[in-house]
This record gives sequence, C-alpha cells and structure tokens, in this order.
Amino acid sequence: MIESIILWILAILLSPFYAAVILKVKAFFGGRKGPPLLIHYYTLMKLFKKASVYSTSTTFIFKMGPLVSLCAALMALLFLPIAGRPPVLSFNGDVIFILYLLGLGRFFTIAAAMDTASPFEGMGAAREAFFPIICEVGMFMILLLFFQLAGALSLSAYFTGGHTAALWHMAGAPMLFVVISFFIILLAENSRVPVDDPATHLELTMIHEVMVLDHGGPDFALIEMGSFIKLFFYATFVERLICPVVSANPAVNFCLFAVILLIIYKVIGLVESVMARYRMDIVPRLLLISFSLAFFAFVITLEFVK
Amino acid sequence: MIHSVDILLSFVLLSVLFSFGTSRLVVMIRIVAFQGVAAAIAPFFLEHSMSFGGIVFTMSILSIRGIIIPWSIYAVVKKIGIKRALEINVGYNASLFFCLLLIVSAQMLSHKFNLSDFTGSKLIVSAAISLIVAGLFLLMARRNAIVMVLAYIMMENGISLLGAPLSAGAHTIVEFGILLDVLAGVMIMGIMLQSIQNKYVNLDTAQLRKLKE
Amino acid sequence: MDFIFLSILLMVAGTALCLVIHRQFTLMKTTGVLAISAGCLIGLFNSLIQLFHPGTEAFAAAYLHGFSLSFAIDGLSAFFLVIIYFVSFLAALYSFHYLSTPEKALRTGLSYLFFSLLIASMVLVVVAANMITFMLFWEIMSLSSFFLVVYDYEKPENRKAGYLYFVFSHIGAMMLFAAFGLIYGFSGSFGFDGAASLPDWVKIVVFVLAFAGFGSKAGVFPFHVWLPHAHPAAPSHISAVMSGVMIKIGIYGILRVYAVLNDHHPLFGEILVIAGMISGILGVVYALGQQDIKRMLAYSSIENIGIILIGMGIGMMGVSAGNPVMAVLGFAGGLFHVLNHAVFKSLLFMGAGLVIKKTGVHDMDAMGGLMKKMRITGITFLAGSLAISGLPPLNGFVGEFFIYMGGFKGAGMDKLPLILSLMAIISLAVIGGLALACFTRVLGVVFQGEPRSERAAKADEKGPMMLIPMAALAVSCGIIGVFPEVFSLMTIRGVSALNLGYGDIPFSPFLQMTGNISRSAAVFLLLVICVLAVRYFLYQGKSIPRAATWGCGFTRPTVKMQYTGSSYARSIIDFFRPVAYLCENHPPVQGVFPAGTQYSSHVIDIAERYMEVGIVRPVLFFFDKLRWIQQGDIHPYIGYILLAIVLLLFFV
Amino acid sequence: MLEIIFLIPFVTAIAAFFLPRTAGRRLMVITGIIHLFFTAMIWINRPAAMFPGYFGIWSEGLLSLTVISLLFCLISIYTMEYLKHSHIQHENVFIGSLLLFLSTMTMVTLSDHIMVMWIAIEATTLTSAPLIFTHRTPRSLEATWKYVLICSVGIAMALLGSVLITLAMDVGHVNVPVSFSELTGAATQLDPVWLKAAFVFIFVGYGTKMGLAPMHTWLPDAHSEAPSPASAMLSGVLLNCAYLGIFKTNKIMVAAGLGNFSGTILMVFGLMSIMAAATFIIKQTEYKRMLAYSSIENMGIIAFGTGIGGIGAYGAILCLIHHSLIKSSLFLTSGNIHSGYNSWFIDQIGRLPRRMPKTFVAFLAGFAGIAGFPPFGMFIGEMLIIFGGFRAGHYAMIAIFILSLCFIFAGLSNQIIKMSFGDVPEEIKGVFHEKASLVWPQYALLLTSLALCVWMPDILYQTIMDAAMAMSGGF
Repeated sequence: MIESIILWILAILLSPFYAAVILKVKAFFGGRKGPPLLIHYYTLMKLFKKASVYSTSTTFIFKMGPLVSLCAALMALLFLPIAGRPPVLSFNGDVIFILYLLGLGRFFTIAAAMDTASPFEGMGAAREAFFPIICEVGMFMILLLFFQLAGALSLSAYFTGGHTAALWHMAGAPMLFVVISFFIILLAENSRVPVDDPATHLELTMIHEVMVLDHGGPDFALIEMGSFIKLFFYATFVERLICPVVSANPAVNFCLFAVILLIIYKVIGLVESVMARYRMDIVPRLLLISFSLAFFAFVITLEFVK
Repeated sequence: MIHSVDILLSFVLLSVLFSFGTSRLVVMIRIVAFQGVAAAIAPFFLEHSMSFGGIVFTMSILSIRGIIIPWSIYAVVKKIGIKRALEINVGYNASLFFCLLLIVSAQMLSHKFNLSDFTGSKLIVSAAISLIVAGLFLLMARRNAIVMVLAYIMMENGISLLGAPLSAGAHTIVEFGILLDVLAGVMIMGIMLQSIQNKYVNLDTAQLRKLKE
Repeated sequence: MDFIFLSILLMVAGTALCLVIHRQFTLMKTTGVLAISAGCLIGLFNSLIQLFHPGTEAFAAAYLHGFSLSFAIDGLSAFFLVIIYFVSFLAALYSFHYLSTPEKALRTGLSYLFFSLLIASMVLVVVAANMITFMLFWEIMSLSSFFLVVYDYEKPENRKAGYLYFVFSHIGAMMLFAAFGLIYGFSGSFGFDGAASLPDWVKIVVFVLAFAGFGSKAGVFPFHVWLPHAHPAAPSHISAVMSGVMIKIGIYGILRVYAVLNDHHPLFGEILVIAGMISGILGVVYALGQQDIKRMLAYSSIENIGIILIGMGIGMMGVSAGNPVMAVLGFAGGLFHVLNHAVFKSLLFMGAGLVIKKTGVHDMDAMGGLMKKMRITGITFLAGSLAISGLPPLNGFVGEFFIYMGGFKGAGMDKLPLILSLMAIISLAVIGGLALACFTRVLGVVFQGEPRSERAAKADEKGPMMLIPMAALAVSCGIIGVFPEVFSLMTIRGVSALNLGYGDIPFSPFLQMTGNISRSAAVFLLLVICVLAVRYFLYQGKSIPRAATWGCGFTRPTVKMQYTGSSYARSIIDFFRPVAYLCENHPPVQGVFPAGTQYSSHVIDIAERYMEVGIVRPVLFFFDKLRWIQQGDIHPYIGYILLAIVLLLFFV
Repeated sequence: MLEIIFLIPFVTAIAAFFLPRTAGRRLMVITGIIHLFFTAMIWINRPAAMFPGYFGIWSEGLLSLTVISLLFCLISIYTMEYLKHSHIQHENVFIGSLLLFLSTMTMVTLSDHIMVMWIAIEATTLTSAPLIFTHRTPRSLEATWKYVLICSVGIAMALLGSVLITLAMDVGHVNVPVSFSELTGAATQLDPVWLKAAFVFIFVGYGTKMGLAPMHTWLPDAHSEAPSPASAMLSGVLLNCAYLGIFKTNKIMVAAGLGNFSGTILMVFGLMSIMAAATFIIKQTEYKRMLAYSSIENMGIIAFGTGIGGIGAYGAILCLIHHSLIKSSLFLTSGNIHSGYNSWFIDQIGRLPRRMPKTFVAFLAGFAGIAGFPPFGMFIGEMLIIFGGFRAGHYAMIAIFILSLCFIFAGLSNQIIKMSFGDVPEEIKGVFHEKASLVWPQYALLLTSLALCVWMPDILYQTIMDAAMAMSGGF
C-alpha cells in the first residue's frame, strides 16, 4: 500500500519531466537544441507564482475546470498499476469508473471553455466533445477484449505482475493491434499531433490549447499538471502492453519501466516531428481506424480463446 | 290443369313488359293499378272456402291497391301536369331486353320454391319475383321521381303477391296494417313529389345530389 | 393499500375543491398544492414501507357484476409507487409559483384536477392486478395527461402536440387491448395469472403487442414521435412528471407483462436490447440537433428510455441464458436508471421551465449567461447535466455501471448474447459520450457565456417554491450517487418481484459494488478538497483583476460572435448524417456589399418523416379513393341494397 | 295492458297536431314524463299484453324501451327550450310527429309478431320523415326523399324476409303463430335454407334502417338535415329499434343452430360499416355529418359484437345502451354549437371553452365517451367485444376491427380538437350566453352513462344478461 502511494506520488512528480522529453525530440528533429528537460518544472513554478486575470463573462465553473480535470487525472492514476506493482485503489469495474471520471474532467474543461463566451474556445470545446466519443468506443472495445482474456474488469487484473504476459500468451499477435490502436487513442486523448497540435499558433486549428486560452497563473498550472499526468497515465498503459515482463528485483524493474516509458515518449515525439496535423474532418477516420483495429483483435482472439 | 289465377298472372307478367317499355306516366299508373288489383284478388282465387269477412277484407285491399293508391299518384301527376317521364339511366330497348331475361329467370327460380303443392298456381311465384325485381330495376333505371314511386309500389305489389298464398286467410289484421303502411308511405312520397316539383323545376332526381360524402 | 386510496382521495377531493374556489387564485393554488403534496407524502411513506417490508398486499372489489377491480402491491409496484409519489410531490410544489396567471384561474384549477387524476391513475395502474383494472386506469391516465398537454391550447403547435399524443396513446391502448385480449382468449380469465399457461407462440405475440403498446407510451424509438411534441407543450411541472414518471409506466408495463408471461424466451431480451440501442443513440443524436430546450430534453428522455431498455434487455437475455448474475445486474441497472432518470430529468425540466418562464423564449440560442442571474437554477441544472451524462460521483453513473457489469457478464458468453451485449456496451459508451456533448452544449449555451437577447439579460429567479424542489432533486442526485446502497436495495426488491425463479436475491455483491463506488467517490471528493486547498494557498494574497475575454486579437467582440448551440453540435450531427439529416435554410451572400442574411437549421427525425410518407399518406389516399362510393345519387344507393342481397344469397 | 304505453303518445300526438305552440310543447314534456313513468311501471310489475300474439315484453325490448323513454323525456325538455330559439313554421307538425315517432318506436320495442314488428318499423320511417323535412329547405327535402325511398325499399326487403319466414314454416310444417317468441321455440323445425334466405332479407332490410354499410347511405343526410333533437332521437333510438329487428331474428337463427351463418354476416357487415365510417369521418367538413358517421361506426361495432356472441354480445348490448345515451347528448350539443356559431362547418368552429364553456364540457365529455374512454360505458363494451373476438378466435377480423377503430379515432379526434381549441375569425369570439336547460339534459345523459360504468343495478344486469344469453352470450 505504502509502496503504491509512493509510486503514485513519484509518477505525479515525474510526469512533467517525461513530457519535456517530447519537446527535446521535436527540437532535435527540428535541428534545434531545444529546452532543458526540466523546462516544465520551471514553467509550473513561474505559473504558481503568478496571479490570474478572469474574464468578466466567467463564473465559478471557469475556476472549477482546471481543478476537476486535474483531480480526475490524479484519480485515474490511483487505479493504475505502475511498473506492474499493485495500484492504490482497485475493484472490479474500476476501468469503467476511470473512463467516466476522465469524462467528468472533460465535461468541466469544456464547461470552463464555454464559460468565457469566446468563439474560439467554443470551437475547441465542440471538437473536444466530439473526438473523445470515438476514442471511448475504442477503449471499450479494448476493454471487451481484455475482459474476454482476463475475465475481470480492473486495471490491476490486466497490468499487475504477470497478468499482462498472460494476456499476450492468450491473445498473441492480435495484441499488436491493440497496442497500435491504443497508441492512436493516446495521441488523440492527449491532443498530440496528428489530431491536435499543441505548438501551433493559429487558434482556429487547436483543440485543447484553445480551450485554455483564458486561463492563467496557478489555474493554468493545474491544467498543465493535469495534462502531464493524463499523458503519463496513457503512456504507462502502453508501456505495460509492450513490455509485460516484471522482474523480481524491484530496482531492475523500475529502471526497465523508466526506460521503456522514455522510449514511448520519444516515439510520441518522433510521431509529432514526422507527421503533420490532420484536417479536422479526417480525424474521426483516424480514430475509427483505432476502433476497428481493436475490433479485429477482439474477433480474432475470440477464435483463440474458444 | 291450368289454374284460373294463372291467366290473370300471365297478364301481370305482360304488364311488367309494358311498364318497361312506356314513358307515359298515365300508362304506368294504370299498369301499377292493374297489378295492385291482381295482387289483391289473387288470394280470392286461391281460397277455396271464402268467408264473408274474407270477402270484405279482400275488397278493401282491392280498393286501396287498385284505386286509392293509383288515384293519389294520378292526382299528383295532374297537379304537376307532366305527361311523360323521359329521364332514364337505362334505355327502353335495353330495359325490354332485361325484362325478358328477368321473366325467364324468374320462371326458372320459381321452381326452387315449388309452392304449387299448396297453392296450385304455377305462375304466382314467378310473377311475384318478376314484379319485385322489376320494381327494383325501375328504381335504379328511371330518374323521374314519380316513376320511382310507382316502381316502389310495383315492388310492394310483388311482395304481397308472394305473401298472399303463404299467409292465406290468417292474420288479416296484420296484412291490413302492412297495407296501411304502404298507403301512408305512398301518401308521403306524393307530398315529397310536389315539394320536389316546387323546389326544383322538374322531377329529375339527378338534381338531388347535393348531399354527398 | 388503504393509505394509497386515502392519498388518492385526498388529492382528487382537494383539487376538485379548487374548481369551486377558483375565484381566489392564490387560495386555490394553495389548496391544490397542499392536497396533492399531502396525498403524495402519505403515499410515499406507505409505499416506502411496502418496499422495505416485502410481502404483497391485495385488495379487490366486485365491479359491474362479473368483473372485479383488484389491486395488489408487490416489490415492483412499490418501487414505481415511490418514484411516482416523490416526483409528483416536488412537481406540485414547483407548480405553486410556476402557474402564475390569475386570468386563467379556472384553467389552472382544472389543470390541478387533471394533475391529481394523472397521479391517481398512474398509481392505480401500477397497483392494478387484473386486465380490466389496468386498462381502465391506463385510459384515464392517457385522457388526463392529454388535457394537461393541451393546457395552453392557444398555440397551434400545442394543439398538434395534443393531437399526436392522443392518437399515439389510443393506438397504444388498442395494442394493449389486443395483447390482453389474446391472454383472455387463451386463458379465459381477466386476471394476469392466466397468462403463464399460454402456448409459446401466443406468448411471443402477446409480448410483441404489449411492447408496441407500452413502447408508444414510453417513447421507444419508432413510437416516440408524439413525445418531442407533447413535452414542450405541457406546463413544465407536467412535463417533469410526464417525462420523469409517466413514460416509465410504459416500462413498468413491459416488466409486468414479462413477469406474468413467466416465459424466458430469448427473443424478448433481444427485442428490448435492439430497440434500446436504437432509441438510445438516435434519441441523443436528435437531442443534440434541437434548439428548443424542452424538445431537447424530450429527446434525451427517449435516449434514457433506451438505456433502461438495454438494461432490461440484458437482464432478460441473462435469464434466458441461465446467467442469474447478468440477469439481476441488468434488471437492477434498468430499474436504477428508472429511478435516476426520474430524478434528474424532472430536475432538468423544472430548470428549463424556469428559464423559459423568465426569458420568455424556447430557443436556446436566444439565451445565455443565465448562470450569473439565476445562480441556484444554474447550479442545480449543472448537477442535473452531470448526472444525466452518467458521470461519477452523481447518480446517473451507478445505474449505467450496473448495466455495464451485466453487459460484460453477457460478453463472457457466446453467440447471440455475446454479440448483443457487445453492441449494447459499445452503444452505451456512444450514448454516454453524446450525452456529455449534448449537455455541455446546453449548459454552455444557456447558462454560460454572455446573454444573447434582451430578455435573457434581464432574467431573474423569483419564486422560491420553484427553487426548493430543484434544490431537493439536485441534492438527491448527489446522495444517490455517493451512497447508492439503500437505493440499489430498492431496485433489488423490484427485481425479486419479477418471479425470475431465483428466490430472494443475495444482496452482498451489490453491497460490494456500491461500496466500491461510494469509496472511490469519497476518495475523489477528498482529492478535490486537497487540490482546492492547494489552489486557495496559491491564490493567497494575490490581486485578481477582471477583464474582457481574450478575443484572439479581435478587439470588438459582440455577443453574436459566441459559438451557438447549432454550430457546437454541427460536426457530430454530420457524423450521423444518414439517420439525422440536417435541413438548412441559408440564402447565399451576394454582391460586393452583401445585404443582411440569415441562417436556420433543424434536424429531421426519420421516424416522423417515414410515418408521414409511409403510413399517413397511403392511408389517406386509400380512403380518398374509397370516398367514391357515396356521390349523392340515389340510384346506386338502391343498387347497393340489391347488391348486398344478391351477394348474401350466394351463401345461403 | 301493455299497449297503453304506445297508445298514450299516439293520442297526445293527435292532440298536438291541433294544439297551439306552447300547449303543444308542454304536452310533449308531460307525455315524456308519463311515458317514463309507465316504463318504470313495466320494470316493477310486468303487465300482460292485451294481444299476446302480437305484443309482449322481452329483455332486449324492455332495455330499448327504457332507453327510448329516458331519452325522449330528456330530449323533450331540451326541445322545449330549443323550439323557442329555432324558427320552425309548422311546430305542431314537428311536435306531433315527434310524439308519433315515440309511439311507433315504443311499438317496435314491444312487438313480438314478425309482421307487427315490420309494421312498426316502417311506421317509424313514415313518422320520422316529417321531422327530417322540418326545415323545408332543398337540402332537407333531398335528405327526406332519400330517407323515405331508401328505407322503404330496404324495409320492403325485410317484409319479403318475413314472408320467407312464413314460407320456412310452411315448408317445415310448423304451425305456430308467426311471433319471434314462438318461432325461437320451434326454430329447429324450420326449414334451414328458407330460414337463411329469410334472415338475409330481414338483415338487409332492417340493416338499411340500422345504417349498416353499404345500405347506410341515407343516414348521414337524414341525421345532418333534421333538427338537432330529431337527430338525437334518430341516432339515439331509431337505430336501436332497427337493430332490435335484427337481434330478434338472430335469436331465431341461433336457436335454429344457424348462429355461425348469421354471426358471420353480422361481423362482416359490422366491419364494413366501421370502414365506411372511417372513410367519411376523415376529412369530414360538417360536424353533424361527422356525428352521423360515428353512429354508423357504432352500429357496426354493435353488429360486430352481436355476431361474435359470448361476452361480445354482452358488450354489444352495453355499447347499444351507452351509444344511445352519449350520441344523443352529442347531437343535442351540436345543436347548441350551431346556435353559438350558426354554422355546420367544422372549420368555422373553435375556441369552444371560451365561447360556450358549458357546451364545451358536454361536447368533449361526449367525445371521450364515444371514443371509448373511461369512465364512460362504451369503454367496457368495446373492451368486451375485442376480448370476446379473441375468445372466439376471429383474429383477422379483430385485427381489422382494431385497425379501423384507430383510423376513426385519428380522424375524429383531429376534428374534435380543431373544433374545441382551434382558432376562429374575430367576429365570433367572445362569450355566448347558454341557457342552462340547453345543457343539463346532455349532462344528465352523460352522467347516466358514467354511472352505468361505475355501478349497474342488479336487475338491469340480469336483463342484459338475459338478452345476451339468447345469443349464446354471457361469460
């Protein structure tokens, strides 16, 4: 228990660092030196020191947005087995709970954006409301597959200890589909290229970034924190999938985990550097691809399980 | 042996033929009157033992069917003052042809009834049937209101002709009641005829189609 | 039972008194509200006792020689009774300040009378124990609710709504007559109990007919056409009751028929799941397409009915597949969602009613910024929106959670159950996402941003009697969401009355699940408080200036520039184009200096469209042709007589 | 001394022809009350008939007699007020024929002899013709012409049928008086073929009078053109009288074991009538014609139920009673509406609750009743007919029945909602003063129907059951 909580705190603390890795990679491909790896800590510090300016149109919901989205991310992380160690909380069906909790976070992010009466933020909100629907469908498809294999509905049943390896044993090749499909979901949910470009400067083309235009100071810091943690959550998910082994020796185990995670973040960076952002009406297609991958995986494994 | 009433009835059948051919109202009325008389006295022939009450009764029926009803229609015709009824749906030749067909089929149909065992008459059923159907046919084929009334009377005559042998003697009161109804009906129709003549210029019932659906 | 009758007597008598004293408006309203709420409280109290001390209580009275009016309360009835009484009570309170037109005094009094008749008939339908009784009060329910729908009959659209509702409910009733007639035809008794002995094919026909009949009341997809018209037409407290409770009576009917047929044919569950998925997804998609706020809520009712049907369908599939856990989870989830939907949908309708009353417009795109003027309304509406989107830690989540668990149990099986539960789960996910989009849209357009019209800018929230019920409902959303134990116990009582043959259902697994949910909810709230504290600390002693929204460099933003609800939903509607065609009206911009132009759009409901094209027109055409037989000329008429005789003589 | 009950109105009718207006009206009301009183006496102590062969009391007759008596009493009170406002030239003729009408209808309900029944029914046609012709307009003339001619022809068919029954007797060598009661006893010896033929003719004949499609053609014209009280009588009770003829004949058929034959005919023609009603109710432009067609529908329902037998027959008799009560109230109400808007067209009527609230209540309640909504009695009747149909296993027919009922409801409710709540031109807005005595007869009728749906006296139930039993009815 204690271990799990420590891991949880560690994860929270490490998530900004990992997020910085992506910037580094992109800078490398851009032939630049790029910001230091601790850049996000600096920004957070700076933001915490600042005060914020509130629009006259806004209400308390505007302040609740960052708060709730961060809490949702933290909560999700509580259920996640980090490095294959048992999570803080876990019960049968917690996956559904997590998904809906993230939904709650999204609800408030959107509400906060709509609160500012800004046309751009409304536009972003509309997109934020639309794309995750398809992601969720994909997620549930993957869940169905895992349930077929593991017969349970909790992250710990999938990712603690040797369970993940067991999944691979049962499903085999189709798990690759799952990995890809989930990676796409990762990109979409965390508003990365090719779905969304956090670095662009044209508000019309943003999704997540445009929704937080009016946030500043500590509020904005909370939002940033939230997105880092969310990304970490998904990344860990992928990490467990591609590296199901758990070594007996905790030190080795954690190093392995850290390294693999680093690789995943690098891959994200790589994708961001080599790909351009899709047109908004192409995005659903991409997400549907992830869904159909998961679906195929499910159908094929049905044969294996029988 | 040929029943005495059959002679009379053969004339009735002939009269039906006439009624289909003519367009003159007076002729129609005479025909209907004749049929009424025939219908009235038919039982007279069938009854072998005729009581005095029976005779009186038959006489009264005869007077109503043969005199009062035709006379009332005749009065109307006089009042309105039209001689011919030319508004028809089915032409006269076609009518005549239909009538022959009708009489033949009535003759054939009457064998199903085989009433002759307790009437003795061969023609009575066929005559009755042809009167009824002829009445219905005229109701559909002629648009002139008076002719339609006459056709109705013709039909009634037919029915009573059919009823005569069956209800021989019994329930004379009832028969009388029926007759009174017919009479009243004809009277009312007569009144209607006059008002139609007043409301519309002539008696063509084709005008009476305001009320539909 | 006596208490039930007492409550009904109280309500009807009290509201009948309203007609007498309608000259004194306020006194009349007070009488009506007091009578109804007192009756509801008595009934609520009694039915709660019934619910938690199981055991059926029955009452029967001879009726018209040879029939009997018989009533009985079992767990299922009691469960619905609780909902009926609870919501009606709050709706009655709400109506006190909502009905505020003294010049319509008599009409208001009548509306109270019919309102109480509606409640009474719903109660009696739920406790009816034979077919005569059931149909008797079912028809009274339809009739009284019809009068409530045409309450505001001056508006043509309301008349149309009333007409549609009337026709649909009558056709539904006819279906039920047919279903019950079949039962009677084979069993020879007017009681429900004879139904169990029917041959199988008859049972299937009966179930299908009953499903159509009850579905037309519940607003299941192809039969829902009346619903989006009728709910906006009725006064808001009535829409709250109709949408929160009355359409659930249809659900009750389906469950009751399923129980009395006592047959576990797999077809039943499959029908329900498929119908549920269709109603659920289409309902929410159409809801996204609406501009009228109450119409939107009406469509979302269709969506929730879909969710309920999915739950019940999963339950029935579980029964027929011999999987008790799945069965109980499905039914319990469905019933739980019945409860939830009753709570938050009536809350939302009350909120919408208040908003419309204060702003005077139905169109959401003419509202905006109401959160500042109508704070309590806004907060309660927010709670309702969260709940209806099925987000933890509010009540909407719990019911869907049970249904999910049941569905996943089904996914553990093979063949048709597997496929159907898979589809059910996927569609539940889709519905959840769309509902979130739908209600963020409402919240954002109606309550947030800047007012889009004069009336909206000047809105206020006077009338505490309207706010209290809403607050109460919002609080109960939270309570049910965080402490679901006792409520799931209620649903279990309801399920055990379905005589699935499981004896009394063990409650411990539910206790475990609900325990997990409330524990995690508690942890979440704890986290929120911590972060709140952190945030408070961070803002310590900082000056918080306020300024205009950052217009991305645009210096003169106007309220017209805000993102409208239509544009918010546009991309999603486009995604569902085949089933939800977006019909736009937008004259093109011309010339170098274009004149002003306008844009309007509405989504076409395919069921409505095809009912028009596929049913109404052909029928009318047929009868138009048939009208030829009577053209006013007497000669053919006499011909008909002859024809009839001749034809009949052939059969002699 | 049974006959007195139709002799009294006969005598008063003769008197009424020569009395001045006001006296005539009073006489009418008094006659109605006396008639009601005598009917009550009949219930209490069944008096014997003076001519037993011709007249007698049977359950079905007693029921219709009661309905007639009650309706006439209330309608006469309504008429008294009505005549003050409507400008009828020959009022004594109107009142006189109304009373004669009553007398003849009473005779129908009491007659047992087949021919006497025929005489009485034909007499109703003749006595009601002047009622339809009251307004002396071309339209009323046309209506009367069609009414008299079509009904006379149809009823002539019934006469033929009666003659064929005597034929069936002769062929079967049965020697009993030609009365329904005797024949029902001796039914089995009658020659089946001729009996069937007789039934066909009698059915078509009296069916014409009852308004069964396709012989219904006179009905909407007559009902729409007659003054409202007269239409109420026509639709409320005249149709019942015609039905009585069919009912009694059907009794013979059932007794003779030909129930299937007659039942099928009844059901088919019932369905045809309902379909015909549906055809013309949808898109109907005049509300009185609409009500007339709804009468056709209800006659169809009744015939259908009678054909089904079992609880269907019981339901049919319930429908018969309640239809009389409700439909007559609706016709009276239509008279009020006309005086309020002076138009017979549906699209001229609207905003009833504002303009004439009392009438509105009667109108809408009547509609609810006729559409088969509780708490009005039609509900039980229709339900029993549907249940009975399923019991007897006529699935296809029941399906058509339900379907066409749905169509009719769709059409009817559309018109009714338009009339009650729709918009109207400015000039006929505002409140119209309604006389109390022009509405409470309707209320009384509706309340009777409502009361009979809540509680039914035992003796009434026994009588209905007794009548239904003859159709192999009952539970």
